Amino acid sequence: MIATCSLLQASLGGDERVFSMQDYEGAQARWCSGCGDHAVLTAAQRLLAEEQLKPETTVFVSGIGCSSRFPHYMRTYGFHGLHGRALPVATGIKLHRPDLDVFVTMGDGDCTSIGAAHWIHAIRYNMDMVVVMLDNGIYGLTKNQTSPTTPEGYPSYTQPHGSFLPPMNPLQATLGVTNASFVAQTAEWVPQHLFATLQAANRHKGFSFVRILQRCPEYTPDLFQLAVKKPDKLMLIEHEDGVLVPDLHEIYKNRRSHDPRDIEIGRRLAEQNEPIPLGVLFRDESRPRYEETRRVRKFSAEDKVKRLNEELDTYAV
Amino acid sequence: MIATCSLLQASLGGDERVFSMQDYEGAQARWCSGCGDHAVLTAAQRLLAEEQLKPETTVFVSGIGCSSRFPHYMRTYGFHGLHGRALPVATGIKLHRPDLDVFVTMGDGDCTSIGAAHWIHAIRYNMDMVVVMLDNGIYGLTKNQTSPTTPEGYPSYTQPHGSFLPPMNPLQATLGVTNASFVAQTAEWVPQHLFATLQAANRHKGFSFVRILQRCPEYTPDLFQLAVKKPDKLMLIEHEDGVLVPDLHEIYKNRRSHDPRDIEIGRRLAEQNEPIPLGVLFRDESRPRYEETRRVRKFSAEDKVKRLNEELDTYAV
Amino acid sequence: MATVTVKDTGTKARKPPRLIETREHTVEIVSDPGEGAQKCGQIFGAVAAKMGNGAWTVELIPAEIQPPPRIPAGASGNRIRIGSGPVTNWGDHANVVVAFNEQVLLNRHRVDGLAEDAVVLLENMWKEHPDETIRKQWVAAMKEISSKRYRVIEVPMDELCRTVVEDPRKGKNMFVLGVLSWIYQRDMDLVRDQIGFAFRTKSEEIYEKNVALLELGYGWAEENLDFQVLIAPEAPDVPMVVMNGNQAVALGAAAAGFEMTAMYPITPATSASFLLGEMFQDFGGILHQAEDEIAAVGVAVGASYAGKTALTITSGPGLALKTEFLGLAAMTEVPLVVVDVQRGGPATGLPTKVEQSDLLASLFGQPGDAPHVVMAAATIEDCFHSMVTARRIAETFRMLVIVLTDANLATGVQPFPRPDPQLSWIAPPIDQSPVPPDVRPYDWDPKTGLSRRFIPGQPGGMHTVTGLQHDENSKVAYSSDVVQRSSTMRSRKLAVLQQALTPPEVHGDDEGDLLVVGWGSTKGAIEEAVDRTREEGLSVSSLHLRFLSPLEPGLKEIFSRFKRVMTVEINYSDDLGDPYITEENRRYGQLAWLLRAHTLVDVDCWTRVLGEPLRPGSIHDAIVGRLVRDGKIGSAPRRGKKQGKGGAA
Amino acid sequence: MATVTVKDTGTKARKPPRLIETREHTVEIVSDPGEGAQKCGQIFGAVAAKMGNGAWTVELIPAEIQPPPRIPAGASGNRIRIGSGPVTNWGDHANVVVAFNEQVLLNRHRVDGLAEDAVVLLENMWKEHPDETIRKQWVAAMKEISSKRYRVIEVPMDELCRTVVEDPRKGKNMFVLGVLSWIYQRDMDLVRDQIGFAFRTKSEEIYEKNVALLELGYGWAEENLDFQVLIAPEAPDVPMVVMNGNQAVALGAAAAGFEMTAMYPITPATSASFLLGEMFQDFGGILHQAEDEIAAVGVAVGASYAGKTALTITSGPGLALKTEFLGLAAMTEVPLVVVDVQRGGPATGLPTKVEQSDLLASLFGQPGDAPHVVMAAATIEDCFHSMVTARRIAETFRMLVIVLTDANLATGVQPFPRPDPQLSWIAPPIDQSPVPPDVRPYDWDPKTGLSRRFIPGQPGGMHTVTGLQHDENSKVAYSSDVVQRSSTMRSRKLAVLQQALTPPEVHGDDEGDLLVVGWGSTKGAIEEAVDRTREEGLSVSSLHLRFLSPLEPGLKEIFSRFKRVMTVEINYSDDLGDPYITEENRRYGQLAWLLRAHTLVDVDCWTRVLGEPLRPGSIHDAIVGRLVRDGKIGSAPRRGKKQGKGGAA
Ligand SMILES: Cc1ncc(C[n+]2csc(CCOP(=O)(O)OP(=O)(O)O)c2C)c(N)n1
Ligand SMILES: Cc1ncc(C[n+]2csc(CCOP(=O)(O)OP(=O)(O)O)c2C)c(N)n1
Ligand code: SF4
Ligand code: SF4
Ligand SMILES: [Mg+2]
Ligand SMILES: [Mg+2]
Repeated sequence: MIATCSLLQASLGGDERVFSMQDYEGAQARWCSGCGDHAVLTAAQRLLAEEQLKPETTVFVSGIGCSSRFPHYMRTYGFHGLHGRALPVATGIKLHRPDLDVFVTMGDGDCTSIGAAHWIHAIRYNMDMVVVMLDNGIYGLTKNQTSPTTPEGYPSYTQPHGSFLPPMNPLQATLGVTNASFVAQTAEWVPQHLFATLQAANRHKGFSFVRILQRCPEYTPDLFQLAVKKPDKLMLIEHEDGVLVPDLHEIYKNRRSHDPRDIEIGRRLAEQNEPIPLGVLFRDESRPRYEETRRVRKFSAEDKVKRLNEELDTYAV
Repeated sequence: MIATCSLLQASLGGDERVFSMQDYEGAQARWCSGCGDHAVLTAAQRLLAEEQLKPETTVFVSGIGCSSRFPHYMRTYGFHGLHGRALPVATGIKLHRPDLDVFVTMGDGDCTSIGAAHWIHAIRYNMDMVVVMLDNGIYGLTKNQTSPTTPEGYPSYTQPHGSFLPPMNPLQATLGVTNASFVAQTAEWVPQHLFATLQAANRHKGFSFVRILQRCPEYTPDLFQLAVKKPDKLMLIEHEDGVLVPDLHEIYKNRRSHDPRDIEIGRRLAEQNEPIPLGVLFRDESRPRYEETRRVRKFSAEDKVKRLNEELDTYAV
Repeated sequence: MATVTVKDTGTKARKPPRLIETREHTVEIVSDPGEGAQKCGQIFGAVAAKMGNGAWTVELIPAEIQPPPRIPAGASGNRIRIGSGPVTNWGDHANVVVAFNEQVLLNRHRVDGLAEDAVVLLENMWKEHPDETIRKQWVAAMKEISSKRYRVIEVPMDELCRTVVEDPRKGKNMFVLGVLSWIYQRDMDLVRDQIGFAFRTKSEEIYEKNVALLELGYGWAEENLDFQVLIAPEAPDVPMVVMNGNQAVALGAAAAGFEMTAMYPITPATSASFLLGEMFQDFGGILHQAEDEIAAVGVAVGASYAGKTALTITSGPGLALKTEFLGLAAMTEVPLVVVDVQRGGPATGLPTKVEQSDLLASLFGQPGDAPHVVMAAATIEDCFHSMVTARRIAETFRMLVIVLTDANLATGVQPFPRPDPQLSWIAPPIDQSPVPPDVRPYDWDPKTGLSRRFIPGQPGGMHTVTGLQHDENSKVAYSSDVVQRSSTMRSRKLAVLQQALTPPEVHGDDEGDLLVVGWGSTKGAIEEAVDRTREEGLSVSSLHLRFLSPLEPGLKEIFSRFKRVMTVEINYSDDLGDPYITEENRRYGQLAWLLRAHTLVDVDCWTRVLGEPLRPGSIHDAIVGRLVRDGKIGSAPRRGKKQGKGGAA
Repeated sequence: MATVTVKDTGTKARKPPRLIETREHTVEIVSDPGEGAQKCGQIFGAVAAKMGNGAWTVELIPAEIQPPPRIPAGASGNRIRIGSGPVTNWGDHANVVVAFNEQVLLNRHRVDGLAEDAVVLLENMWKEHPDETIRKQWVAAMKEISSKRYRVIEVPMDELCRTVVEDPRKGKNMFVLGVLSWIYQRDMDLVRDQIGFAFRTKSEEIYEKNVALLELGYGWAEENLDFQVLIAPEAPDVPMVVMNGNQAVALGAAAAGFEMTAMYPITPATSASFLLGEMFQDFGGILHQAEDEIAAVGVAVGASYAGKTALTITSGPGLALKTEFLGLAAMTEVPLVVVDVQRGGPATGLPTKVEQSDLLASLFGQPGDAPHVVMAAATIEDCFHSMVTARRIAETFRMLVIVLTDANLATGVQPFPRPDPQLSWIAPPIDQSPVPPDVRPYDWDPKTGLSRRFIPGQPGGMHTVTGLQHDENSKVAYSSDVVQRSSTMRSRKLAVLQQALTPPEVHGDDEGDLLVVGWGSTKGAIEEAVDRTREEGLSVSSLHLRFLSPLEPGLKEIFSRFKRVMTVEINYSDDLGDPYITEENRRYGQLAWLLRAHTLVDVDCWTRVLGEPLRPGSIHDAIVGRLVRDGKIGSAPRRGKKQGKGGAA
């Protein structure tokens, strides 16, 4: 069923397995054709192959939404849980099993609306995981309701006369939370940039938050139409310590260099809408990571029983 | 029981009532002696008297915590609801009844931990209400557990070896949310500043978020000890469009002027710990307010039945 | 299976078609998603209603999100059951099915959706398709369905539609509508009107194309088909409306005078909010999409506290999140109405499919003792009127009222008598008069538990409501007498309401061998099944409950007149015959559980979770099975096929 | 009331004190918060346990948070019931009460906490206090309590303590400890040791001062009191430990091998986490304080999914918030243990007070069908062992297990046989071996519903768990057969567990007039009440349930041997005799409801919500009342006073 022979064989001897992108392919993706999620899936599979992450020690965690179907389409371990609750589950996994590589995929509603409290606090915990938010500016799976990132005035079924509020800026919100350590933005229609950003996120030790601008041809077909067509609507934010894809220079003329250690500039960039900044806005690997500050020594069962008896002695009559 | 005669009488004729601070006094406050909440209560009562807010059109909403007992101690309407959920209730009240003056009191855990999602979104809604967070850096009512604002390394019963994380900065987090319109900080042990800040918050049209540094002699007795003793540990952030209390100049020598329209400086100030900034960090009255964008025309019952019949006609067979 | 390849012979001289006269017939139209079978079905259903037929239209929703083309799991469309008189449920099997490819047909075949002798109108472009795989699939499919006696008629939909439109994927549905219009002798003016309404936001040109396709289909049918169906409408003598259950909830909410609905999107509840969102613009109401379900109920509680009773609408996972606030509403006696459009559970479960599995969670989900009302709508019409009743109870009793509907009602479409909105249903403007000095916020009348509510704005009424235990003055109070007394008062309100309810009416004889008890959307199917068994001479009746908390009076007495009582529900229960299940470890259907505790009668249950509504035929078989087991009828069970392939051993 | 003003006469030549020999006695020590009555009571209780007495210590928690001094609602302290043999509950009335002022004494008097003939040792500084108001309050209080025959002995606590400490508010408690030590003939070395332990983090000087105060009190008592109490300990023959229920949960969790506890603070559950937080440092575990209860259970589910079964601990409002995740745990079959330390509800309710009102919410709170286990600890010892059982069941059955305790157990302190932690209780290191190619993630054994769980890290086992309906491969599946089959398999596990349980044992005769059924912390009080009625010659037995889902076997059979079955619970039910309540609208106690549905026996209930544990005397009276109503005994009810003043009419 799920196991492939090559994986099993290899795991028996020393680990000399080499994984190709195909080794990470799970069920056939069932997103609409033209949906930006497909590109993210490919990028993730490419990343895993490039980094040779073992399928069995990699876990994709998600909530509920189109984007949250992601784990099903990977051939790793996966947890497709509750709407808005991917991050607590991922926190539990990583805290109990720091040996695992944890990836979290969320939708914009999943992350910033119902999941907002967990998002804010997961940023604080700063555990080493790659957290991508697939931002199509709408509720996709439930078919067209306003999300916090829906542009003001953009209609949906719940707000047919247009969204009542200016859209939340998830980058700025993340930057506002103490202990943020990696904040980046990319777009699924620029696959090289997407890949490079995911790679940087994965290599960063800490909570790597990546907002991926994602097309939803079903419900927000015109949201990124201009940005897709006109490269000058985007601006590459470049740095050696961030993302740098010289191959893109040909097409994308708007560029600026930005040292991601500078949070003030990062915040200014996060505010910028025209052109849309793509790249790493902020990065600081010195922030404490919760799975490290909470790393525990392992004890044998014998040890535990011994200590338990000592503890019980203090309650002895 | 609750109604006093003077109030009732007055309401019968035109409204010529004059309210004194005592008119706003509810049940006897039951906080520990030395608790900073007492000072906030006094300031609120003074504010209401100064602004002559009618007791019957004023509502204090809270969650659960020491600080959330607040409404009981006011003689206005009050809603003492669920832990972390003051803001949705306040949103419902204000949205349905924009005529009411709504005040929300929350604890640091109430607001930034269990209530975080509502907090973030209430900032977005930017409804006209005064929202104070009584920040004692600890869970008071449940007797000494770490809160998101507990300083790193500060012990509690749940983290006896000290808090594992750097404290969240609620000002910065608020400033990170699109549509924030008023962000201020004050300290309950500087009553004039406290009052002036609440007054500015109340006069601001929009979601006025005030973090009040609050002493809890029971569980965080040393948290603000230095700041209370040494005026130079504080810095007054002054502006005509913010808070300006010349009377304090005698004691508080650390001052700087700051135009609260400048969010970048506001953010820089929010980051500052030594000295602690007190004043309005950011204010922008031009942000859209949800109770306004959603204000509805009122229809008579006859009108409604008529329209309902028209609507039903479109489903007629 | 007989396959008929109809060729257009060019000559009109044919035998007149055979006329099938019947009281009811069921049609299914299935295609890949995006091919418009749904639109075709909706128009067909609406026309049926307008012509005075009874009708029940349900969406056939693909099991897969975003399925690729031509797979059984992608079958998307409608089932329309038409009758001379009222149609109360989706029925058993389709008599006529129109399939846009043989794979979606397979889906309907596999779920046992088609009658043994169904007529299948099948797009024939795949049979000789250039792609060999497709041709093979066709052959395999024909083989698979040959186990049934379907009459398969191949229809050159693609070929003919190309004469009108470039991309027949966007036109076949109107062609099919034409074919069906001929078969069922529809009033073509009405059909054209309905097309106009369906495409009212589109250009004139599109309308014309669609009508051309309609007529093309009609003409093809006239020339090629050898049967027509006559379902003589018994036009009801009252004005009717036609809509689905979510629309009825929305219209009912507006009619009930709700002015605030706070919600968070969740399938299958969301669409009720869509309509409210639009309508409220014209009614002075607000639809607030909150950041999550907790906030949604919190906003509703806040609004209710400060003014008119508010509403929140959700489904299972959302109900779970609202649990804490429901307890608060009960404790503070803030009136509140919650609609739970049930779907399959637990957890995310089956978001688009029907289940009746939230009953116990609605009744008992709140930690602590939180007395409140639970009602269930049994029909689409009920969805409307429940809203009016719910608000009235919520305000009269200062109480939480949960109204249960489900995916079957939410998406089913049916004509029903047009409600006549009353001025008295609409809440009067908010009372802002001063509170008399001697009135306390919880002046519980010891006989009824009722007390007068007052709200912000009323001079002299200032007090703080609290979720802590409190006394008549709304003061926090922990003493034993206050706790016991206030708990009694909150419970007393339910006791009083219970005594105001009238006993439910038995459908069928007042006594007999078996009483089938149901609640919610299964009413139509249960009563149809019971009627069939009664026609077969069996001694069976049924009872349908609208109030689950408090329960309607007289149940025990009614039950006592039957030898056996059994609930039929769409939720999980262990089967009686299951070899691993004993009387001691059996888990019962949710209503059965409730009724056992309430009446101490050994109420049995037959329940299934199949991700689809129960069919009257399956219920019929379950009834017969129960009677056989009880020895009431011969041991040769007159069973049909079980609904759903699986089923517990 | 007899008031004795004892004066220190200076002469030691007195009659030897009267020695009261008894098998049990109850002492209360009450003061304003912050005056240390609690510490005094705790030490006194611990010494009793160490001397081999049975003991039950409960905290008396003020009804007000931060009450001002000298008000009845501020009464804070401990009640210690000491016995020769085991003491299983807090009893009825205190025999000796030490009060630091007359107002806190009033509290105990008003809640009917004191025996008719209780000895009251009362601080006398208020009697002649300079403040006139206080003097008047004193007089009024004396008048109020004169309705009882208390023997009030005035004690110059303040005056004497001033000879040792400057602020007697910080010393009276040790003085009182000395007085009690003399009365109850405590081993003074043990008392001094226990003081040393209690103040182990404080300076030597403080210890010395405390011991000086202790001896001062002892000496005063010796010179002034005319009675002593002898409760001969029947030292148990096994090693004992003494702790409260939350400590037992924490130690049990460590013994059970849990390595991850995720929680959010909530009274009265939090203190279990405090201990775990400290202990885990030495056990390789993590206590994670999450941002809210939803995150807490989410973290626990994540950790469980990826490794060893995790734990989350909460109380009612927190349980409400966890509802959705509990459904997910059931659906995904991720093992999980939830401890719910019940408090008064609904909503915020009575955060520090006991109730048993979360039973139905625990059982049925989850929308959809989410079969899982619910157990209840009946004793503090049970709190420990339940954790071991819960983990084992959770892992064996891949199931959610909810363990119910309550505020009574959580804060009650009692000696019990020292558990002997077993290696086998501790989970072995996580299995990371490759998954055999033919094993599927949900390879349900049709007989048991069980399937082998595998976790990240195991090669070849990669799959995605989902909260949607899914098949054996963990693939999303909506077809009827999968939905019905997978639902059956999840339910089957409970059926199997049920058959593995042993029937509960009847306390008392196997048959008779009345069987009292209880669950949770009421066990001791119920059995004591039953024993009393049996001594009075009545035909009463009791049964205590530890499993609520599935229910233990044999209940119906056991019930059939009694003429009447009645539950006794600390939750709300409508009273049978209430004039507004009929058989039809009566709301039953939560266990009663469950048992009625399960056994179809007309199970009655006597329940109260008083914000305090039930007293054996009140239960006794309820039993007698029930027998009178049933005509089993004469109509002159042998009733004492009702517990709690209020109570439904
Ligand atoms: C508790 C709960 N509330 C609501 C839903 C319904 N729901 C499922 S996905 C979703 C939002 C999807 O939008 P988003 O998170 O932006 O993801 P997308 O589908 O756009 O990728 C909602 C509201 C649910 N499954 N559970
Ligand atoms: C759902 C829920 N979870 C937990 C609690 C317990 N609780 C009550 S107040 C509180 C935190 C109090 O801290 P804070 O919000 O900082 O307010 P403070 O008491 O310090 O003013 C907690 C955890 C609760 N009442 N409800
Ligand atoms: S609805 Fe939008 S987000 Fe969802 S799969 Fe389709 S295109 Fe993608
Ligand atoms: S515990 Fe702290 S916050 Fe609470 S009342 Fe006492 S001093 Fe104030
Ligand atoms: Mg989205
Ligand atoms: Mg606090």
